[in-house]
Amino acid sequence: MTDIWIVVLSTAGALFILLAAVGILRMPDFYMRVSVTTKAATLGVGLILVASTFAFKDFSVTSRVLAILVFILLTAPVGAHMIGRAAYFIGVSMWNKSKLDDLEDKYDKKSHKLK
Amino acid sequence: MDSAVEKLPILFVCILLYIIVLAIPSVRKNGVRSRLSPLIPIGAFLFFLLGFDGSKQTAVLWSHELLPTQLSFTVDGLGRLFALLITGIGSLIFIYANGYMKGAKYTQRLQSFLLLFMLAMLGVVLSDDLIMLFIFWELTSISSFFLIGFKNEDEASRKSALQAIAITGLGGLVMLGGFIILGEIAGTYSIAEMSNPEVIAAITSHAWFAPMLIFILLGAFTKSAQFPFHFWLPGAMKAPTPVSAYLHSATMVKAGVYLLARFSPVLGDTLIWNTALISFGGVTMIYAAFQALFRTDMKSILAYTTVSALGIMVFLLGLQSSDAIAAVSLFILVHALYKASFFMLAGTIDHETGTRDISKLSGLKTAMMPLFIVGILAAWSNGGVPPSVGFLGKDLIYESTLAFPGLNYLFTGISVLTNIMLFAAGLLVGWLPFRGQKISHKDIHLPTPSLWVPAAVLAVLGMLFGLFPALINDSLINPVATAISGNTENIHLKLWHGFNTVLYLSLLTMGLGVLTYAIIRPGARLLGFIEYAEQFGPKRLLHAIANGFIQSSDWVTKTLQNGKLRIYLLVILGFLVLILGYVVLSETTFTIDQEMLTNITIYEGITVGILFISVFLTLFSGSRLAAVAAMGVIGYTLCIIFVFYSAPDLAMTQFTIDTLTVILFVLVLYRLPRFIRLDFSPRHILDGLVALSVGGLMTIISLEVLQRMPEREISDYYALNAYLLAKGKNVVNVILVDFRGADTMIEIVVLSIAAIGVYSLLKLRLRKNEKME
Amino acid sequence: MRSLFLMNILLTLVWAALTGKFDYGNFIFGFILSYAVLWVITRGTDRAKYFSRVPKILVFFGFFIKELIKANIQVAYDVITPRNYMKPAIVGIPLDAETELEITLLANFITLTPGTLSMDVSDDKKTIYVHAMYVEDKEAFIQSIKNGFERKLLDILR
Amino acid sequence: MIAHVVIWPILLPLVSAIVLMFFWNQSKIQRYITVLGHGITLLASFWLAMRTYSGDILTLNAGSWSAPYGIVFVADALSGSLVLLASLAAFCVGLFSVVSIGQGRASFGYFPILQFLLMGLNGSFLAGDIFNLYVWFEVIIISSFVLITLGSEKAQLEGAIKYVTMNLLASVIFLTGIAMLYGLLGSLNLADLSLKISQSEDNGLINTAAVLLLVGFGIKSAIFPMYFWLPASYHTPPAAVSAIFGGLLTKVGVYAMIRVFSLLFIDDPFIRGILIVLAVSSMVVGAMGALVQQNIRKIFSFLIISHIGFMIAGLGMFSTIAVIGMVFYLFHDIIVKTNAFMISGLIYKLRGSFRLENLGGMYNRYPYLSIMFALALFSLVGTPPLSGFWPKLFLLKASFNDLNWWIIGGIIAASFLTLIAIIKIWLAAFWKKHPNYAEAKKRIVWYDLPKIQKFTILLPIAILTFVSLYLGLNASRVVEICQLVADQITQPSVYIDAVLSNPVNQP
Amino acid sequence: MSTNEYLYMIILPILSVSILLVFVRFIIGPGISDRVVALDLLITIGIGIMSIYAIVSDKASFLDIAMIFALIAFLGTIAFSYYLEKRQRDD
Amino acid sequence: MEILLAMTIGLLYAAGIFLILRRSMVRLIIGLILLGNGANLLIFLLGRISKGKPPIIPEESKVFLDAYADPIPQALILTAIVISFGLQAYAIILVKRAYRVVKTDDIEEMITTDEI
Amino acid sequence: MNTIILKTASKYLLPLLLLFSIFVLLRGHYLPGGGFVGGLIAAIAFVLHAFANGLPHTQRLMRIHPGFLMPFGLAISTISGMFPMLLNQPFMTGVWKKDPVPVIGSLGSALFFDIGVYLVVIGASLTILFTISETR
Ligand code: NA
Ligand code: NA
Repeated sequence: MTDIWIVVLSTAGALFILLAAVGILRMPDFYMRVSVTTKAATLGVGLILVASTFAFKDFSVTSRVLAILVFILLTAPVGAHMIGRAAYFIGVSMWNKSKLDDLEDKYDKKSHKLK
Repeated sequence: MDSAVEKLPILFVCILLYIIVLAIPSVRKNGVRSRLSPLIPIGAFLFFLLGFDGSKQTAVLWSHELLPTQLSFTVDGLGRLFALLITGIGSLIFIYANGYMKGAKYTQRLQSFLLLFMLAMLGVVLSDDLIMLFIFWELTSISSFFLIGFKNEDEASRKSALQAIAITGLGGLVMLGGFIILGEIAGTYSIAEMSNPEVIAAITSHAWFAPMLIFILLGAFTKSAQFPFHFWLPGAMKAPTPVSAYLHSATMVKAGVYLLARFSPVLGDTLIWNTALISFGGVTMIYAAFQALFRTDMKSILAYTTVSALGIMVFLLGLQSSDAIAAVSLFILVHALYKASFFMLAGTIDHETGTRDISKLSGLKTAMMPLFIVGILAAWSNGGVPPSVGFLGKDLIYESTLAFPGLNYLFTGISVLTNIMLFAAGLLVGWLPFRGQKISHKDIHLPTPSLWVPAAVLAVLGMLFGLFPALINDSLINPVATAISGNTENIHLKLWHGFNTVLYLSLLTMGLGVLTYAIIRPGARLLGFIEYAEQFGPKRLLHAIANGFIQSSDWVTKTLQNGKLRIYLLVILGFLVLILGYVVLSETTFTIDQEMLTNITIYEGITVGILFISVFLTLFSGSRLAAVAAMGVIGYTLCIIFVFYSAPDLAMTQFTIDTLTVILFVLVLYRLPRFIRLDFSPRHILDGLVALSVGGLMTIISLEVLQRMPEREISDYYALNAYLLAKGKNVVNVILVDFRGADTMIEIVVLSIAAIGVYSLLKLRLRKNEKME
Repeated sequence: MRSLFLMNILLTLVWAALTGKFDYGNFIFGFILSYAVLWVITRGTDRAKYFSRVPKILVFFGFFIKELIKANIQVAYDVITPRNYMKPAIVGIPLDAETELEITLLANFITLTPGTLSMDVSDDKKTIYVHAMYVEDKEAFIQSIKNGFERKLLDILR
Repeated sequence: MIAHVVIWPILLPLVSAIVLMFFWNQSKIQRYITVLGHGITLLASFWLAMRTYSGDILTLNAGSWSAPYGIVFVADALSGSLVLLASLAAFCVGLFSVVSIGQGRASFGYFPILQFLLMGLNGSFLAGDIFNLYVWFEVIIISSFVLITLGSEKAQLEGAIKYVTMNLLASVIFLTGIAMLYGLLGSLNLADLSLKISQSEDNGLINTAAVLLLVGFGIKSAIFPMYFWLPASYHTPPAAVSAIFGGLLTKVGVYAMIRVFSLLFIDDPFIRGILIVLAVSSMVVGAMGALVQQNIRKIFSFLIISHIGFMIAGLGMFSTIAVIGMVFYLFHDIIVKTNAFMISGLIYKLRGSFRLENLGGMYNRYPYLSIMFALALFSLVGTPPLSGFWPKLFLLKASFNDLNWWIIGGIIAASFLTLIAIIKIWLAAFWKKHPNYAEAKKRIVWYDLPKIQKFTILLPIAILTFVSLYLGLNASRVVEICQLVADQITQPSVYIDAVLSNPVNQP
Repeated sequence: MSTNEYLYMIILPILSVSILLVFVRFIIGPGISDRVVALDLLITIGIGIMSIYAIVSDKASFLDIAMIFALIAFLGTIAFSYYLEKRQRDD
Repeated sequence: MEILLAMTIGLLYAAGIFLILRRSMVRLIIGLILLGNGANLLIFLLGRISKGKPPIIPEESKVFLDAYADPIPQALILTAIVISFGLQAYAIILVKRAYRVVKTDDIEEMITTDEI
Repeated sequence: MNTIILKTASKYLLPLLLLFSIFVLLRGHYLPGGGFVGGLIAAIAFVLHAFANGLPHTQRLMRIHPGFLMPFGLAISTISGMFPMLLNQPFMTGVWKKDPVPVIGSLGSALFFDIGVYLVVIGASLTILFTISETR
């Protein structure tokens, strides 16, 4: 029973990670790469971590895994947000088929204040 | 009661104390300390005169089992004669100097250096131990350096002092090498013990005898201003006259002669010895005498005649016959007497008239009658005219050259020629300035007695000893000859030997000397001629060598220390590759036993592959950020390797540190310029070769090490005791905080220092006056 | 409300200590037990909000996971198939969320969902700019966010 | 009985440094603490040295773990002497710094780092474990990095780039050597390694470790052809800093070479041959460099290189006599080089320049100071009977016994060139008239100093001059110590027994 | 096939391949921001690998490394963003 | 695997050396860091590697029950890493400061202190 | 940086990470971790905070200059190393409290030593990073 959980979770996790990896290669612009990868990978790693709790079935391990999960869930989106924002500042352009950009000209060039 | 030789240290300490007394600052010029200073050499003179009789006294006063040297003195005839000359002439010089330096600045300084010099000279001539002798020898060089450069703000003085110390210093060091070889061969550093025939045999038959002898001779020749090292001596005339009189008549320059005389029983009468001494002495005596004739500066003339006289002494020591030894024994004394008077005379004239140029001086006779008499007496002795002691000396010289088997005509010929020129030179100094028209030196009058009496004393002594040779025959000269030859000598000095070849030669010398004097007209023209000729002389050659050496040093230094870090690193790494490669190729065998190794799995392969690619990215990326990021990836892959291979603590730390380093880089890069473009150039090939060689060698040696069975004794101890004794289960951490906690203690110190360094590098701004502290 | 939560945790710990079993099963059981006890003893006061919130949180997580999987599949399809169906855009969405915590949580949940990325929040905290991969219609997209994550989140937090 | 004294010369500077760090900005209090700290360290070091002179080898097993399992600190006569000399030199430099280092540097860590540097030096001398030695080396280099750049002047930074790079390279190479030794022998304790090497037949691989350590230590000790960092940087920091650098930093490299090679590799003829070739080249090339320099501190810098050659030659020959000469020279060199750089600093204070062409007039203006300087400088030359002379004597004797002409020639040539270089300084700085005194006067701070400060700055120079006179004039005592050192290091078994047989109470 | 073998033979290779793919993005960039995202993803996958490795080797301590990885990767991303923004603003 | 790691070590040394021979200070520092990594890996490899056996005593026992990786190289590397971090941080800042003061990143323009 | 997302996150991350760092520090003797890594995590916590809220804000929060943590840490480590010398034991000898303490396990000088390491690491890394951030 435990083994099945491990296999299922880790397989799903690995596939999500693979998805992220393919995504980062294939997506045509930076923002979409971020969009795809951060979450897919986060999900994938989360699943694998959960798989490990099944493998150890140990209080301290499980609590550590929980800590890692919380931490990843807390930081991964912030990181993605930060790098996406920074990329926008340095002028990383969007894919040419992009529909619209509400951010255009909203940043103050000097202070980086956002209207 | 102790023998006199054992009291020598007391004498030395007294002199030293007085040096210190003189060196203590004084407000008054020519204070009482200065005026009392002649008492020191006078006391010492009396000590040597009365305390010793010319027989050999030896005493070991202090020794230490671990030092190759001991404090031991020998006073024999040779040493005593020199000690008497040093202190005797020293006494007169000190009296003279008191008059000469009256009202001048730094008199006490001069006197303390003179005393120091005297002390050193006494040490040289009295030491029995080679090393002790060398110590005093160097002290003479150093103190004479200070004396020659006494007028330190005068550039010529400084140059002369440099020249003197360069030549005598080099000679001294080479001589030290010789001494050590000699001491080691002989098994003793005591000169007295070396005169044992067995020891002599051991020395002369040793394979290193020749180089040893050459080393020692070089020391002696440089000190005694033998051709081609002679030129420092005329240069040294920049010193105040009392100094010249002292250094160049009786003392320093004769140290070399003393040394040769001292070693004559041990090293003498060997082929090298004889050849070297005769040829160098011979060339020196005739070359310097010739040079003397062209000079107009009295001190310059005297300097060259001194060189020539030293050549004669060396030459005679090379002959090694009884007569020659007798001649040199006497000539040491003779020369000291007249040369010191000459120098003092020249100094006094300079002091009173303001010039020493003989082409400008004339008619001083009336104003300075006593001095004129001194001049005549000194020239008399110098010329070897009977009944002066100089005559006795010259007689012996001719006798010894005539008796030399085989080359007697040649040797006699050059001796005669030398003496003719010296005769003329003596007249140029002792006679020429006094006669003729009195010229426009106003207010020339006889100076205070201290400026002429000392010279007169010596000149008169020269005459006295000539008339009554018995005064010195047994008490001085015979013991000297005995010491030089190593056998008991029996010399009978007498004025009249009857009509023989020697007498005719003497007469010839005098006649031709007078003739030469008559022909020579000192002046700018002759001086110009000789100075032109000197361009082809050894001085020029040695200068060229020295300059060449300096230039090559310059080249070597600039080539090696060229400021280019890359070259520095290449040299260091090249050196490493060379020796490491040599060791690996010649001393190890390269085999790989697969049994000892583990196999590669896919994910390891991928990890390493990523690492490799990242390395290349770091190497060749044009973007700094990319290079830094790639560097980060290298760290992360290492981290993965640590994870695979059971090092969780390492992985954590590596990962953290690697990231922090990248962050640091990123924060800093932001202020740095972009990479210089990495165009391909030949230097990359060289750099790449060196880099790959080092890398390749590292790979090879690490694989070789892996072929050995690992030693796990200490690890096993840690593993066993980590919990039992150190109460921890993470063995790595237990090692860090307990087994090897000291390392960690130091490591946090390193970290703190680094942080302070970063802080001060970025924050500290110096005020202007703090820039250089 | 906060003190109630703390009380809940405390009681859970007491339970664990009493039973002497420090494992998850026991913890969860202890939590549910003490939750129930607290629910009983505080019924009728205005504190009862706490008790409706816990189920809401569970619902929200369910919603989030649903969104996550849905979006992942959409993206996965796009990634795996050769053609690109994306219609990316950066859309400014007016915010009802006010506090920093609210805005941050919203932004994070948006980002955590594949295909969307919170780019920035305007300085007056009135607008959040979101990069999205599939924007057929701007208004529809804005509404999906507002009715989806934002509403549910604010529901819990307020 | 536990020899706590072994660790005091390390702990006292550490404690001083920590205290100093608490008084970060209070430069006045820092100055008092500096003198006090260095003074106490000096006393402890003296006590330690005296105990080692009885012939005992003192050991302290840190953490009570017996060797080879724990880190052991070992004080034999060599270590004891070097700790004493290092503490003495640091004390003098500390005194010198108290006046000569201004508010700016003092408020940015100068004094604590000086203490850390001393700690590193003493630690290196006492380390009985090769990795521990490596760590101490790192303390030394990071302290020296900070000291050499403190102030961030252009020249300092330019020099530091080279200094830092080459020293870090040396560290890496050193570490590589350690890796080899551990990989082959599974130990880090020097005594244990020595035993294991003597039992091992893997000479080729052990020699690769030897070569790596040779290069690693060679860079640190600035021997040919690895010295380039030294003349590029030693003249750039404040004089006090170059004094402690000049006196001690390269000597630690030499010490490490002596310690490690005498225990591990000295029996190998190839290694010894290389040592001798490098030694002679260093002597000559260094002296040639000194001959052409115009900056006093650069002259001294090149002389360091030259004189390191003397010591390495002693190591290459490794007879008892040679070791006596080498160790004596090491003692002498620490004192005179420290003093020489302090003197150059004082000359700067008095005359406003380090360059020969801008100096002059010292002899007539400060005759008694000049005499003291002359004594110090002639000691450096090795004029007999001053301190530099005796070791050369022993080295010459040893090279005759080895029938090695190259060393004899090298010693003579280097000594001569040293003499000329020093004379050059003497002529230019002391005898010559100052070329432009009115202009230089603006840079001279000396006249504004209160008397007590003048005294404080002169005192360390006087102390070191006195010590070098003592070394020269009481050579017999020094040679006795050197003989003791030579006996101890030419027979590693003594050291090994002392370290490995030390009974320790396990906790 | 046991669970461990499955993880070892199937999951680890999948993750390794993913790493390779991401690494390609890391190399080709094109922008620094792409590299940063790639790096972040590399580390995230590293966490996954370590978790699997922890299961396979039955050593929970590798999870601790994963924890540190998660923490640090975030900091790296923030630092790069900080740098990029600051550079852009100061230019 | 050892062969691969040995080659990695060689590559790290070679790359480090190649980089410290460049004219750019930034490359120089990166080179030094790579050299440090190489040395650490060398210690690790020469201490012999073993897979999946961290030197941590199992919770339930007081001593190791089966094989464990040699902890000494790990401890050494840890110390070396930390020390290198301090030195590298310092070196990076030095480069920054040198660039500000000397106004160049080119090492070959920094030759004034070597001039006579 | 001017983003409330990061600011808010950092507000919650700071205490979390500090707690975590102490956890890592205390368990080092038994499991991977220890003073060094613990210290680095704590430092990172503050650095993150500084990135988000600006350095002055973080420095106000810390009250003392991080540099002063170094002498404190060094002092603690040194004292824990020297303490055994009072009992006439060699430097750095482990001194242990008889009975184990919950969470930490055996309480001994090694732990204080590690705490010193922890403080020094925080102090040093923060000094380095803060100095760079505030200097142009
Ligand atoms: Na450590
Ligand atoms: Na640890």
